[in-house]
Amino acid sequence: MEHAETAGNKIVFSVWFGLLGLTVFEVILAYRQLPLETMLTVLMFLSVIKAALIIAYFMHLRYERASLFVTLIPALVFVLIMMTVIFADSSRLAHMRSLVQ
Amino acid sequence: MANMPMEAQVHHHAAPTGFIRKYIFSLDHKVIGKQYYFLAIVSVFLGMVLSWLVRIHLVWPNVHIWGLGAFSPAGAPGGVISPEYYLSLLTIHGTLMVFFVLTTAPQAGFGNYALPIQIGAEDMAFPTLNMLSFWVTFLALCALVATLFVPDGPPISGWTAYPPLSAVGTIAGPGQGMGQNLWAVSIALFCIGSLLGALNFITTTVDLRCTGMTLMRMPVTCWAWLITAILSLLSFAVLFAACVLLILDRNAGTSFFLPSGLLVNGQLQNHAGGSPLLWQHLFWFFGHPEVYIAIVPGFGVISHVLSVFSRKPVLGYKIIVICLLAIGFLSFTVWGHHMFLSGMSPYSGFLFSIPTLIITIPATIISLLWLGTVFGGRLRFTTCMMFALGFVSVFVTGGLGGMFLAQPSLDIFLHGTYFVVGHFHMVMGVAAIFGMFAGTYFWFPKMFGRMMNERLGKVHFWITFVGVYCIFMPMHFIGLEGMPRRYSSFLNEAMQPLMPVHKFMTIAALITGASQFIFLFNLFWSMYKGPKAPENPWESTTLEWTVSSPPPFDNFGGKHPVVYHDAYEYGDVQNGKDYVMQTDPPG
Amino acid sequence: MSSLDGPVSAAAVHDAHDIPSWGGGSLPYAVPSKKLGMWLFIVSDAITFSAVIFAYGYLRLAAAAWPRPFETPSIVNATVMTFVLLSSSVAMVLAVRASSLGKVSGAVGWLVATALGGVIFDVLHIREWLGLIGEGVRPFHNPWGTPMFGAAFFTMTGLHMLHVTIGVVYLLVIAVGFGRRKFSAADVEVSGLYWHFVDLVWMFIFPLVYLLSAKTA
Amino acid sequence: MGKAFAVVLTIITTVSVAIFVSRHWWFPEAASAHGGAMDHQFVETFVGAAIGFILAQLCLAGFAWKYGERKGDARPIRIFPGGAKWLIVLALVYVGSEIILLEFVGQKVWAAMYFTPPAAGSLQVQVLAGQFAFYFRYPGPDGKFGPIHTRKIDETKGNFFGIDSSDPESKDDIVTVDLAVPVNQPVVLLLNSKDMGHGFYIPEMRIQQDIVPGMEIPLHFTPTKIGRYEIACNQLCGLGHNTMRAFLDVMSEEDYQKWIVEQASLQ
Repeated sequence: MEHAETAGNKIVFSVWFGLLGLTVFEVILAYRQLPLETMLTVLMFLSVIKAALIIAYFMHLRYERASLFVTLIPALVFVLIMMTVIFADSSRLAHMRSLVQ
Repeated sequence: MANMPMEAQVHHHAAPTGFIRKYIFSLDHKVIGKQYYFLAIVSVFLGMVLSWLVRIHLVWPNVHIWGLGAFSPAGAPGGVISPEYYLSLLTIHGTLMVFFVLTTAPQAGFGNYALPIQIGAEDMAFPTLNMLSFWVTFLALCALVATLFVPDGPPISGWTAYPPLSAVGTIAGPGQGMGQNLWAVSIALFCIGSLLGALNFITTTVDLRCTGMTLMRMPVTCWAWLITAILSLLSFAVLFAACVLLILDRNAGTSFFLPSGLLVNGQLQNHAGGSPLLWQHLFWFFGHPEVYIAIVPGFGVISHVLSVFSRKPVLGYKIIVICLLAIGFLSFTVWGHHMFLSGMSPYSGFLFSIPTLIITIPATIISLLWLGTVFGGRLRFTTCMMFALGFVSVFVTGGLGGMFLAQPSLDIFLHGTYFVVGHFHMVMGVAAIFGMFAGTYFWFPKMFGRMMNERLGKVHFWITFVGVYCIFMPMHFIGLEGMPRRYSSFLNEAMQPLMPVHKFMTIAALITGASQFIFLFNLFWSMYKGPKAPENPWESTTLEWTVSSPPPFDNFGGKHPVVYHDAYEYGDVQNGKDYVMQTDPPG
Repeated sequence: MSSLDGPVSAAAVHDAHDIPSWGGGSLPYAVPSKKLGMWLFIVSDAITFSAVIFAYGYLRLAAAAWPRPFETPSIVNATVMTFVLLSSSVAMVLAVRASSLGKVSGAVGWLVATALGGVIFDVLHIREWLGLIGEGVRPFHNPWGTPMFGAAFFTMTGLHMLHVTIGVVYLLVIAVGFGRRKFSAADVEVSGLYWHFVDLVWMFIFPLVYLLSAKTA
Repeated sequence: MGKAFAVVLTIITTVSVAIFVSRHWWFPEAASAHGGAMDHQFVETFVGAAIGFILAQLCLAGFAWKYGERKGDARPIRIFPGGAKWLIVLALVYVGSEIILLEFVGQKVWAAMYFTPPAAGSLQVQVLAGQFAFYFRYPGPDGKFGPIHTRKIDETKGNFFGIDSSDPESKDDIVTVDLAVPVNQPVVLLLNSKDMGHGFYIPEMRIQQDIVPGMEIPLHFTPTKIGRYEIACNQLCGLGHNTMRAFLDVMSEEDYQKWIVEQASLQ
């Protein structure tokens, strides 16, 4: 029942630096004159990486039995993917404006 | 075993002494299950009375209802229901039934009571959390009922509470002030209660199964409760967010659901930038899984009961489990079929209709497997079995209505008509309620240690079964005529010829509703006067029938049951028994 | 789901007699119930957050123009907040490890440090809120454009701040309880899960709310 | 008891089906170009559903009749021939064919109404829904609508549409309380709401669409029968929801021309 292995200092701090590094990179990126869509995609990509690092090492999921990961994460991801369907509308909404004050 | 001390502290809470800890703030899943059950009973009868008033107002708008005038001088002056009060009653009826009956009783009620015993656990994984989720739900119910007593009455925006009607406040109509706020708070609380309950159910099923109780040896009921819990966990979170945003829109001046330039009865609203569609998306993203949260526990109970009283194993146990999982999965992909005509992108409308029709495949398979289970059995027509058979009938009837509504092109005509009302009452309301009745007649001996009265039960069944067809079948017919729902009266002369049908449905509703008091009487009379129940009155195989009725505080009197058999070993007669208990030693 | 199944039956029935307590047949995930419970809570809470964030995305996408008012100072401030939160997460990791090794004082110390990080985060955040409110940002109005900017900002950051605050209280309770031997190492680990999750959510709020609304040039 | 159940269930089934088939309660007669196709698809679906309904209910009734346990009944139970296999096949075939037939073959109506743009030169009418009335606006000679200024809406001054009279595009617009269209000419409705979510439902035209505040939703159809039809609000919009109605007058071309001139003079 005791976890076979767990993150040692070396890993923990490298993850920490990794996260900080990514954050700084994001901030720098924010000041580049990129189109919003590109920026959004890149930032989200980086954030997902950060989230993955946190889940894997800080939240220790990497060292749990695979079945835990296999049941939790796909469920979450699936629901989130389904939720993105709503964006099909918001883009439409922009050019179906109706009332003027 | 790092977790040993914690396991201990979780599962070995001593039997409480003293009334409060025993019956009010009890940690015992059996007591909490009963508490949920009675909360649902109160809600369902209140909801039923409201539906009576609604039906009466539709066909006899001017009739004086004794006492109602005193109860709500504003809504029903002199006991005559006003149109706005009609909408209020409708809203509270819907909310009560969907949330506090269909979501509590089958899952949190029977689930809480039977799940731990059926999997051979001593209690739920988190007893305190369990108690908490009940009392939060109870608060939610109080908040909802309170709307009946606030000055400007309950909200009139229906159980779906579409903005702007629900978001702009009193100016939108009576009940949209305090009433709507209470409604939103109530639902938000309810979400919290359900979330806590859900994670408790999942953890319990995963971690606390007794030795030998593999997942594939669990009764179908446990599978149903597990899947329902997963659905609740994933969907109520969304509704909770939606409610928070609604509350903010109403009270903090945000505009998540409110576009710019709204002119509500003469007053320009200073909201801007939101969209009512957003609420509809968030609401139905929860709303469709909710439908299955209501019905899947019913699936479980019915599969279980049909097998017990046909003295046959469930036909295709594995397949039923797979179908339940498929339904759970698909239920997150179909919410858009509530929004075909909502102004949503018509392409997504078309896409949503595909999984909507696909989800009928597992449902159809399960229904056929029920028929296959009954086939060639030795049916014992107890009241419980009658309701199980009734469930199959009404579920098929209601389900087939879905074939029409699942198609956007037919929905263009049928959307928002009585056809829809008939459909979802049949498939979600009545079917789920039949599941609850079956569950009650089945587990009552275990819950209260006494048998219910079969004769009264049969009377109750026959009136209810015929009654629901008389109420909800005609709704399909008048739906075909294009009769819109949520109308407090019909000005359109084309609708006048249909009033007799409405009268018929109202009378049927009054009679059917009245017959529910037979059930209520039977319930409480048997609780005290019924004959003592043996350990295993139905000759069933699952763990709850291996212990005394009612079970001891820790369910198994300190013994650790060990399971050697599947849940449904019926039929082959050996040493006088045609069934094998799950705990019978092998060989 | 069937992945839950697997090892239970054979193994469990085999050692039916040397099951030390009412542990049930087995723990398919090999994690204690409380940990699984917290994981499930995190999943559903993540969905709640996502729903709010998606609502923000939905409205920003539909909006004609969305204000991008954050001057460099507030971006720096937010970056510092991110730094604080990440560091507190590391402290949390160390607290969990110390507790699992039975080093009570060490664990309590790191827990308090973590909570302190949370407090600093809250202080910085509230300071910034006050600043924005001073500039006239309200849930229903702001100087720069669509009123939804204020609404979305306060809702998302407010919801997150609420989680941080709850987390701080939770951690302190655990710290005291663990110091008094009331709570086990497992409880510390579970509280850690929650804290890391709060950190994780910020990893999305920070770019979506701040960086995408940073005033560039 | 089982036999009683069988009998009752059979009666319920026959009566329900009989009432449907008798068409005593049925759609109002279709009066629009796409109405026929929709009715046709309904009938197809109905046949499919009826088959499933009758088979399922009668099987249930039959089994309940046949397999009741008698006193001292020792007859062995019988497993369903072939186990679950054939039932699954049946379900897949039944529902599968429904899906292919209805979903993919039968979606022409939906596609025709929502995927394809309205025919060129179809009559444009703007609809403004509010608690609890519909107003209609014809573009007038210039064929253009001015914007809807909700701030300017003033029932007392008869400015139901929030028209800015200084706006050249709005000048010649014609606002009416009923909707009139010439027969057999495609119509595009531009649906707007000034306060709540409303519905726009004309059963005879086989059209329905929610009206969402903040959006202008187009809806096109072609009336084929001269007559007066009711427009109902079919989305709960508040207190007077059931009183919110207007009328659609489908007229012959010349009547329509007379009518529109008359309305223009009333502005």
